[in-house]
Amino acid sequence: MAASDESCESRDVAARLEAEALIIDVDGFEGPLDLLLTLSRTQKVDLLKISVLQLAEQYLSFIEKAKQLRIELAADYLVMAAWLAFLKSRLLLPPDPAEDGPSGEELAAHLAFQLERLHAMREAAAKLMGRDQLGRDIFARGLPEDVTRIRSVRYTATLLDLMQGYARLRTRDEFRPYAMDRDAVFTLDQALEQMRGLIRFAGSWTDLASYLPEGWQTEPARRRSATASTFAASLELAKRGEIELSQDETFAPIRLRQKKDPAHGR
Amino acid sequence: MDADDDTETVRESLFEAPPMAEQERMVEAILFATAEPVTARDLEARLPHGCDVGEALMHLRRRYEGRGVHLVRVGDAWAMRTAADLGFLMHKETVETRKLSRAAIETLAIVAYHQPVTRAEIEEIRGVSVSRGTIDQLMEMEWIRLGRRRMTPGRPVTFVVTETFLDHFGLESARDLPGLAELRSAGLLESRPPPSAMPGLSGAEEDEEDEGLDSEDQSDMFE
Amino acid sequence: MDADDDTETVRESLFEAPPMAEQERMVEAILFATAEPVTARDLEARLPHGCDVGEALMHLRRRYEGRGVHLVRVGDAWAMRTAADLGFLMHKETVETRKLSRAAIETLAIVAYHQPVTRAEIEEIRGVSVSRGTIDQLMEMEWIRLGRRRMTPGRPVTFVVTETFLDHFGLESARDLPGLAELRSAGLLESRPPPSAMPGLSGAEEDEEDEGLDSEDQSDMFE
Repeated sequence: MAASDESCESRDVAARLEAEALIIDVDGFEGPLDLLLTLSRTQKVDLLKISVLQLAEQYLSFIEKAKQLRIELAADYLVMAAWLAFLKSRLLLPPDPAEDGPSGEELAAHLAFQLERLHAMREAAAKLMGRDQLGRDIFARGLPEDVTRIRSVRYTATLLDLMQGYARLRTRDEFRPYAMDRDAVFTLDQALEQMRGLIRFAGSWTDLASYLPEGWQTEPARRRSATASTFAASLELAKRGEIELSQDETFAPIRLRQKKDPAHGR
Repeated sequence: MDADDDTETVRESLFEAPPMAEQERMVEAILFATAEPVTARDLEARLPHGCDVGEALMHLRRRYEGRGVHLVRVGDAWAMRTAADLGFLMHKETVETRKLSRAAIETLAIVAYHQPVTRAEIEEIRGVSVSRGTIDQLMEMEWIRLGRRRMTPGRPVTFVVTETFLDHFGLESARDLPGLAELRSAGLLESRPPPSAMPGLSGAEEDEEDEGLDSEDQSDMFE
Repeated sequence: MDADDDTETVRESLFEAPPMAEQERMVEAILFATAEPVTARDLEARLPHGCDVGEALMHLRRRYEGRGVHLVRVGDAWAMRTAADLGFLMHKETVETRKLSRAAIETLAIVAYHQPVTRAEIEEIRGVSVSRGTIDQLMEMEWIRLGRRRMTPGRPVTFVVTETFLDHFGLESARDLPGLAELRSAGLLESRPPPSAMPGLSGAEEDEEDEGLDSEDQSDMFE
């Protein structure tokens, strides 16, 4: 009993040392899955047989340690920690029959699968890069022929050219005024016209929004355009001294009323 | 050679395919002249009518067995390449290639082994978001390209490896990737959906995950 | 004679030159891969010690006699060249490739993204008139072709992209072209229009190929 306690403790110590070593190059990890994979290697067993519970504990102690050392961890490491804590509780507590969802074992199995798959992909990548490569171990013809130079031109373009060409057009469109769809544009002139007709009835403060013309109040594109030009028109009318504008605070409704004694009588 | 023979030869060359030995020479010349792999279809189009490109290629391949230069297959195309064991002689020819980042190498391997694969799937396998630069770099090197869109909600684009990739790594086809069969039989190439209540990790591909490094890029791409 | 033979053997083993067949392979690979003709002295410097370059070259030259490729002497250097009588096969390699003009690329892009599209629509999107030559060039390259006539007044012809186009760009279908949001996330669309900063707009940015031109161009601006 004592002996096993001792070995348990020494394993803990070893694990803590490992964790500290890991913390030193926390920047070297590519996310929580990578860190978990490294931790699982220290268990030195088949990835399929790793104890996910033990792994979760190692990860949590790693995070704990990092917190103590005031090392800032990216949020996804903390999300993973929270999830592993949840997993741990599912694995340790007897299943609650009232609770839905996958069992702790299912979750653990999937995590083991993900780790094994990532590990396999790492190995596959290494094997791939270990192959004889063109331009390094294998070589193509160094002197392509130019026997008969027939002057025919073949035009070519890459997908990148195509996408950039299209992107260029589309970006320009976003700022191209003359491409506007007239149907959805309420012009400044129209707005002035509309407001002139209405302000003489605006003896008291009324919301600018109520000046939006019929049919321009709901559809978003039309409403946006009408709001913009009505607002611009109201500024123009205020400048001419025909109306007064007021707004209680930022983003509050803009209200307007006819100026009682217009400077320039019309 | 008398006049009759001459006429015979002319007629043959007009109406019949050249002898196989000649076809082999032609294929040899074309493949030697180019640095890029040439498809069997292109070869066919360039040889006189009636040539059997497949057979000529087989003859040629056998002829170069064990030589300093080999005939290799790259997808649907063919190319002459130096024998790998002589690479040590070629230091002068070696081109310094940009060193790929670990992320790029892993992403490349995932595309190769899981193709066609979406960006979300790559991210799920690596457990981190794939930076914009990584995909761009691999596309620019022409090692990966866009594949068919996935017929799932959002119709995400997929990535597949290219012939240039096969050529670079001396693969006849993507089926010849090292260890492919083992990985498949171990079920490691399956896209296994995570159990439903799996947040964080599996959620890395979902847009709700705001904590991801590049979550903005992701959502742009997949929303 | 016996003594002579012994000396010969000792010398050979000292220099450890590879067997002649191996030397020939090496010369073959070097001449194949090097961009310029190689002098015998260069070859000697690149081969292992004790190689007999002259003899290896003679063997190689004999091996390629009557083949589609020859070993030829160029000044005091050596190179592999395709046989002169097969020059007629080489014309494809000498085709000059030139980048498509910007006008052509933009026109092509519009056809690809908006097909079927009329010439007037292309002009509306590009904001300039499309020259006859640009359309002709793309038709000649077999990258675009005539589609169905539009059922609108005047029944204008439309343009669509071809199989050849998809082949060239490695696309399975025109629907596999990345959408606007994807272009943007790939950094290809640098300037982000202000409205996109507002929430709930991402759907509107998705480039739906089959959506009408007119309504679509505006939506970014006002939605």
